Amino acid sequence: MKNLRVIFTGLLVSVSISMASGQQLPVNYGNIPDELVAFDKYQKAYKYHFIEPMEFYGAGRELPFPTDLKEVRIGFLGPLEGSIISNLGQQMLQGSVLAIEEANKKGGYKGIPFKLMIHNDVGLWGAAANELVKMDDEGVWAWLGSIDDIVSHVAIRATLKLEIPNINTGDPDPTFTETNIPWVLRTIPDDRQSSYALVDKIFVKDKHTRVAVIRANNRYGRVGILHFNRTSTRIGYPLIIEERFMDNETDFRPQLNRIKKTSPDAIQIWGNAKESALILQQIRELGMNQPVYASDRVVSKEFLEIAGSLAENIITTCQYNPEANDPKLKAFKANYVKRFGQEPDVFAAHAYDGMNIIIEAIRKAGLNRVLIRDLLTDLKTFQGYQGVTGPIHFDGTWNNIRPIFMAQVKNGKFEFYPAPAYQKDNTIYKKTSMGY
Amino acid sequence: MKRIFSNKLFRYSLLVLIIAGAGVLGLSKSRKPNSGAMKPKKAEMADFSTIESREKEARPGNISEGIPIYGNWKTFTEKDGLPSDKCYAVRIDKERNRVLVGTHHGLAVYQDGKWTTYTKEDGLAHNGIVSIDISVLTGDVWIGTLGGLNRWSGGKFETFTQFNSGMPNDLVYNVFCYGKDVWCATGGGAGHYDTQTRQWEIFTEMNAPMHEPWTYALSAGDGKVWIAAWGGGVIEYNTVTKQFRDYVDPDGFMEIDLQPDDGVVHDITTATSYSDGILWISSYFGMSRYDGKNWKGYFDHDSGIASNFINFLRAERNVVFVCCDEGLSCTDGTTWVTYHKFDNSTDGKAIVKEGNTLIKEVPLSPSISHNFIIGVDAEDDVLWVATSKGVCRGELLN
Amino acid sequence: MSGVGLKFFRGFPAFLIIYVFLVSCTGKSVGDGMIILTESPELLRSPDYSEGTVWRYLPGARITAVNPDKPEKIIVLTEEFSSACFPEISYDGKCMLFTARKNENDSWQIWEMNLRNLKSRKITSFDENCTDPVYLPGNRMAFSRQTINDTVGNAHCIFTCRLDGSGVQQVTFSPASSFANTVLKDGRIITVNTVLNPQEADPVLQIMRPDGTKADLYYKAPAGCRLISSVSETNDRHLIFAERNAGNPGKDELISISYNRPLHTRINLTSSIDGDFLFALPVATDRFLVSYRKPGSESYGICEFDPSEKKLGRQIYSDPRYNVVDAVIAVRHDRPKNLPSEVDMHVKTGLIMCQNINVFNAELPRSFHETHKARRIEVVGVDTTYGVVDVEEDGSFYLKVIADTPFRIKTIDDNGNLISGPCSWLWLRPNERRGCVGCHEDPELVPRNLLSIAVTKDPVIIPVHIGEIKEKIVELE
Amino acid sequence: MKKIYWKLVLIIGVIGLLIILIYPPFHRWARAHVNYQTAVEDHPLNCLSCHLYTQKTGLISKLINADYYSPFNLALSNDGKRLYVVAEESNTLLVVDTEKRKVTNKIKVGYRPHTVILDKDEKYGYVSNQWEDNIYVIDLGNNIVIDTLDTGNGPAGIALSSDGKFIYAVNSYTNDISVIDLSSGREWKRLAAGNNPTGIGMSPDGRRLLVTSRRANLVPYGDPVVCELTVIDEDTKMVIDRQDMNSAYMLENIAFTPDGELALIPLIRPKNLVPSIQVEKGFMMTNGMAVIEQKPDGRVIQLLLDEPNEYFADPFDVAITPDGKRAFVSHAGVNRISVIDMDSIRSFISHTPTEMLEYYSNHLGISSKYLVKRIVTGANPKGLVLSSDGRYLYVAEHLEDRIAVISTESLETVNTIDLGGPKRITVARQGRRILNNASGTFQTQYACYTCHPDAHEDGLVYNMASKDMGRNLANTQSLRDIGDTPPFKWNGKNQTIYKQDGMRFSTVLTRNEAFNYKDLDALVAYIVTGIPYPPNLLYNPTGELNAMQLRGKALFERTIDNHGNEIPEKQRCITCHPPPYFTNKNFEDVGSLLASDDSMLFDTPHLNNIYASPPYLHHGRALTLEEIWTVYAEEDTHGAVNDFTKIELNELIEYLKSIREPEYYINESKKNKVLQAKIKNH
Repeated sequence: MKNLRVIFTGLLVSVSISMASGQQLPVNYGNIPDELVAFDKYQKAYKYHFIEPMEFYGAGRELPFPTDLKEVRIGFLGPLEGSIISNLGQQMLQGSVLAIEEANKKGGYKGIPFKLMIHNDVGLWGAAANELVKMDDEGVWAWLGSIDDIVSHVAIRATLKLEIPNINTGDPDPTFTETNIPWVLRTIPDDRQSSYALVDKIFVKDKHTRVAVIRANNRYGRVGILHFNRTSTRIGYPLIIEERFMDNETDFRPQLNRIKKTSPDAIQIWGNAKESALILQQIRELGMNQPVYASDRVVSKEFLEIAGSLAENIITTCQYNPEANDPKLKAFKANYVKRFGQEPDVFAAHAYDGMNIIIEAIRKAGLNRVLIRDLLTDLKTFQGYQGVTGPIHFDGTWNNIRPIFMAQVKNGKFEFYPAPAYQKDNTIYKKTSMGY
Repeated sequence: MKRIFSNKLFRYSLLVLIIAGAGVLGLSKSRKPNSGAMKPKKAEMADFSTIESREKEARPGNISEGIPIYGNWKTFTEKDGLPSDKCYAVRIDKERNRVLVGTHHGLAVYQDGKWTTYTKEDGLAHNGIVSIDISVLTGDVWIGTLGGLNRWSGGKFETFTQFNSGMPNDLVYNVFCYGKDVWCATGGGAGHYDTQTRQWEIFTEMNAPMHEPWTYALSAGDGKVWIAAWGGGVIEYNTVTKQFRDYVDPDGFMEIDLQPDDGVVHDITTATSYSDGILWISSYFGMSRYDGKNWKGYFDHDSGIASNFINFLRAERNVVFVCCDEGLSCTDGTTWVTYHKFDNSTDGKAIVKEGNTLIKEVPLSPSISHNFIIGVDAEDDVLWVATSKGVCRGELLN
Repeated sequence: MSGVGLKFFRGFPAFLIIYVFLVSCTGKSVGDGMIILTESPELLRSPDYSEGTVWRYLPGARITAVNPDKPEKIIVLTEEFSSACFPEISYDGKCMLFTARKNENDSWQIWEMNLRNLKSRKITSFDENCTDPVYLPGNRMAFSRQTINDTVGNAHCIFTCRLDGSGVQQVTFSPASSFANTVLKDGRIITVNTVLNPQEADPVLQIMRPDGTKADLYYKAPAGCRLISSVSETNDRHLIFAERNAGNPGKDELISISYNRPLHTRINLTSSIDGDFLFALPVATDRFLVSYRKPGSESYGICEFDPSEKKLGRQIYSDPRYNVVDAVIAVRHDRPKNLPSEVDMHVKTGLIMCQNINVFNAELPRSFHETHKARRIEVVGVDTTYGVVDVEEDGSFYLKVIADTPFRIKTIDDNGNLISGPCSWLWLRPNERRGCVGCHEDPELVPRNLLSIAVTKDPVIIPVHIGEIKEKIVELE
Repeated sequence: MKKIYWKLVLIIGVIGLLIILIYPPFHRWARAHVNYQTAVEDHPLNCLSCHLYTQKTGLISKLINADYYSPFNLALSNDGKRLYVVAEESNTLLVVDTEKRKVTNKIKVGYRPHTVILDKDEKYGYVSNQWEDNIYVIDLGNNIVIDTLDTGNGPAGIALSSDGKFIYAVNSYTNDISVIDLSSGREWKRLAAGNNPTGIGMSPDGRRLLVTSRRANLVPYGDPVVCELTVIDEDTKMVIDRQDMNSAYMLENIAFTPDGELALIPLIRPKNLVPSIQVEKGFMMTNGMAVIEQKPDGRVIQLLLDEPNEYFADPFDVAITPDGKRAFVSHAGVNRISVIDMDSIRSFISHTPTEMLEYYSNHLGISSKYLVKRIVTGANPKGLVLSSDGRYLYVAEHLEDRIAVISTESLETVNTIDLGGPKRITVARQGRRILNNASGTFQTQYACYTCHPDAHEDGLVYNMASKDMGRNLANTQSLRDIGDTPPFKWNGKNQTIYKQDGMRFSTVLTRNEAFNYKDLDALVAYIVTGIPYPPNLLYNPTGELNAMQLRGKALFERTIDNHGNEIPEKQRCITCHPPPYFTNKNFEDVGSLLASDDSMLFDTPHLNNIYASPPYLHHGRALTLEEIWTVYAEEDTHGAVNDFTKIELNELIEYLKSIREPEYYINESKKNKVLQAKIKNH
């Protein structure tokens, strides 16, 4: 008994000491709404990461610029062949190519043309890492990519080792920038933002309480729903069911039947455009008439084509407003259609912006990877950068946390509007019955 | 009796029992060839006391009971014959009286005061040498490169790649020899190569408790292997029972560490090292120490550690050498010696702290070659450090 | 060596028994073990290596059989012929091939005689002369036949045919005469070969497979010595033949070379014996029958000779009217190997590759090789060039040459200067594949084990002006 | 009476008529059958050729075959009185009294013993059992086996450490060397060796060991053939050097000169990169030895033992007299012992610049500088041992069941010791002699055995120059139980072994007179009945698969891919590779045809013991099983595998490695049938 008391006292003391030496929280990381900050209601964390940007303390700034280059190489990593999202990869490539071509028309880098070193990221067995090694061997100054979360993660570990600056324009996995790698930036807003907006829309604005989820059984689906689920749970609405489906699956009735049995009052789909559309079709076929929400990848022609009239009123998020009345965006769209005979999608637009940032950084910093990195990450040069997708607001992890957009299908077309600020609903918040 | 049997519940439970029984039997059966090698006698090879004693015997070291302080630093860069200033790894090959340095442009070997470089032309899988380990049994050098794994033995390089062998991926972040086994952390999962049966085993999210196959480093000891899995904390693999256990940050959030001593400080781990019964784990968010029972976290604001961004660490006896982006630290968990080079000078200092309390500062002239530390190895009275700008060698002062 | 000798005794029991116990021979038939001689009234003072006259065609010569132990009783086997010479005994010992003409004005043709009844039948019936027949396994024979055309000029080429005279095939195609043929135990034909174009060269021993493939130099006499006889093979893997020593006129000597290493094992067996030797027939490791003429004597007779002691034994037979120029023993003997043939008459070409035309020649100084690097070759025919071909970086070349066409190869440097050659005449049989280590390299050198660049590409067709050869492709298994 | 007579006449008449009626079609059928089987038209219609001698099991097989000893390696006691003979085929160690010239003891040892050595005090002998993965320790006093030491896979050469505390076992199948602590009897560690290592020899000063390799390092076709000579430091028991034996392979045993200055190793210099267009001028194989200077930076010199028109195939063992003056090399393929004058070697190499030595390593005439004599032996001389006084050389006449005793003074065989094997030579035994002897090849340049060492394969790829030179690479195939899996050759054009080894074979391979029908009968009988698979001790010793192999088996047999789609039947592994031989004996295109190959389908290869036959595919470019799919079947042309994770590919490969001899699967399927029948009956 005495022993127990000693231990307890010790514990108390140590907790108070650690509390005292714990950091103060200056701002919420990643636009996290105050009430969603982890454990915040109960206890200040011992350490808050991602507040201050990382510095790169390694050597390399002193390396002289090469003088004998025939081309200035920039890497590209994306799903181009053998992937279910190769159409997205193709758009991303085209956006990059357009930026490179425009830059070369303007004289490239001091008269030396930029050259895109294109690498396909879908191969067997962690091939992205090997592609990064190839880029290093090729001597790229920075690279852009990719979309798939696994690929991107594998690649940025290699980029850290190899010390090549990277801009990601297509992978909204929040953990991407939570790796503390001072070599990677992301210009596309992440799923954290999408989750907050969707949760706000579904539970707060549309006042649903019983929401079922069907998601892709890949990292895109898993991580997206992870944040969605955490957020909804925090405000008192744990998901009533979470079903998964495999890539290339076409029959979702078994999952949907199980969902049907739970009588949800709304359904959230998190997956690629094709599967999302098929799921929507089968939801309706099964006589389920609940409102359906989806993830950002449905903002595509493919989704609208497959889903047809069923797509009407589907709500999702979009990382930017493709219909914005912005001359820059309009010019980009026009040039893109002219060059590739196809409307740009979100991946093309973000890649175009991302590649332009890389080009500008190389032009300003010169041919030195560390100096390019320094410029990209200084939170000054590109903070507020106006691209065709909108402005850039990097947080401490160089994640673009600018506000995102809601998208809703109206008359067979997506209509976009800014996602409203997260609305704190005290009534809901107080009702929490979960362990948080 | 008849009624009992006609009872549905009974029948179902009986069925469940039978299935469960069969399952257990099947499991134990299928595990058999795994646990004991094919020949029962050969299982005796897995004598960990022997492996441990051999490992220790091979690296007796002179690291004194207290915290060693190293000085008289000598730096080697491209000017001295290194193929590249960017050094990823350093390993002392005591048996052959030489030092192996992995650089971005080849393997550099320091022997008799001279540097010799080995590259792809000599048989290396890739010029980017990321990790080096030496088998204490065979003396073979295992080299993890950006494009495959090499065994360097008797002057010849043998290459293992994801194409010609069962290796998970060609980007080898870390290689570790343990007895007859070679372990590597690659871009496609952890690989285990049994040099005797020639069998490769791969550990990824498919068969081990990690979400993705992002392994970054590993180490072994006492029959266990600890895999630093990027985003997955530390995966412990028991080589005898073939069971896994994972250690992740209990708070479950990337953006915070709720409690420093509740487990590994962050899920994004960069290295593990085991010595004297202590497992040391590094991350980009601080360092953890695990003695099998208790965890302890170390951050730059509460200890003498140079910084929270740790590339690598290596434990030798009771101390661990921590490769941070702002200097090299050495600690036994309470006392700290951190080496820091001054900007724009070759000089620097060693900062000695007890916990976070400064004890003294020892001026070093010259100092370590650079503060961005990537690799380290200690042997007897010397410490070799691989940095972003050359490799340096310090001599034991105390 | 005794081991090899023992083997010989085991191999020829029939001969031994018969030889020791003598076979009395009364009737008109040749018994086992009798020595069959070619006796010529004329002497071979200066052989004509191009046409074989007074060497392989001996006017007035006869073939006789003599019992070695009763040499006084001889049987003249070729009384019905005006001239006959150079008999060859079939493997079963029952028949004999020889060259002969019935009348003075006839051409020389090949005949076969049944030694039991001494009946002869004519095998060949050409307008041109034929001589030096030898049995080949598979009921075939090879012989030299006068051949006159633009390619070879007037030369004696080797032909083969069935023993009934059908299926005649020419197997040598260079402007050179081949005489004094012998089939070795390994199945190959060895001949005394004299190149006639561009000028007559010294005779050498040439070896080839019976289909004319892989023809190659086997032995070359030292300066001043000329081959004057066919070759006999001993049972301990030596070849014996006669050479005329120009430096010692009138001295004809017996030479032994090792089968295994013919170019460096020449031994003069008779240098210490006065007198001349025309021919040797090994009957045992330590016993030859030789045709020998004492100094001052008019004619050659048959003597025993001990090659290990280099001593003459007893004289077995001599006839002052005749010179014994050749001898065989009528006895069953081992058939040589029946070598398979890669020749396919449906194919029009053969292939030849060379590993490195600049192969390091040990006998030349290193500096020579550095200054004399050949880059291309010229393939030349009898009176025309077939084209110049660049060799690969590693010095290799690979040619597809119209079959049965003689050619020679010269190596040339970057500036078109001749480095070496031309080499001796080559020809490829249809579908023959041949390899050379280098050009004018040490003939005892084997190829290095490397993949020549040339053979990873298509062969260059020779003559180069032929762009394409349409032919059946033969796959060898 | 008359009636009976007429009846008899009638019956005989009817029978006669029947025979007359039946005989011609039967004869025609038999002729056609034999013509097909032999691919010739003049074969005597001898039914026994194929139907008697090729019986593998049963009474007939027992009657027509015999059990031989096949002496292989030797050891001799210091006093020269006891000769220890490894009798490879009878799994015994024979103890021979050299004075009485009699076998005095037969000690039963393990499966396929390879080497015997004695310790310094001659208290213990050690015998490596190549097909049992262990070493037997023999009490030489009592001639009994007292202990077993486990080794790696396929222990061949063995050597004791200089202090006698460790034994090195060269694991010929797993390419490593076990270092076994004799005090505990346990393996301490394993050192990587070359490819198919075999011989091991300790330098006279006891400081270094050399380990030979028989096969060349695996490289893509076109890269130089290099064999490894592994050098172990006795003090640290670590590999300190791996010397390149350029352009050579089949390094078997080792002998050091007594002063330790030179080491001799017999070897073959193959010409597999040269198109197989002729035998003349050493275009296929040359045979010789390595002379390795043991001083620091010593040279590795190779000298031929061949002569320009005669080759001395398959050199195996080497022994050097105690005075260091003479060396003896056994040439298993030509039944000869070469006697070499060592002083001539010393003087030649000391006076010749290294670059010239390199040149002479391809020179057929150079042997005249040091060759003293060739001594004729009985069939297939293998192991050699010299008496400690150097007066006698003992030769294991492997296929003669006899030991030859050669006087080193007279260089003559002075005695032979009959080991007591069967006196008659069976047809299969005769076939084995033919396969091992080079007399079937022009100028005895090589035997079947040369490219098929141990009747397996030599791991090289040859350019068979079929249509053209530089075309049609052929990876040598193993002969192990090859008779079960017709047709033969990669393109399956030979329906029988009879055809395979017949006329066309002589035209392009031996370039010598084709085998006569008697020899062919014998050769076929041996190939069909006498070449078993070694047990798959490394991957599947018991038949029970481990978890990984079981998962691999499921992948091998799967019909549904990872995406849930049905795999077309042709794309399933099991379709073309069904047990027991793991071939359906059909033809297939797996996309492995090279631009330099003539268009053809491939005879689906059997997969029994496939682990032991790298490289893979007809062109041998897949150096490992992995490369079959990772490099040479990118488009799923060789089975559906592109949905595999790397883990799954590894599992498939582990299963492939577990595939063992066909009998196991035949018995298994029999057992299963019995089991199924039982279930049915119930």
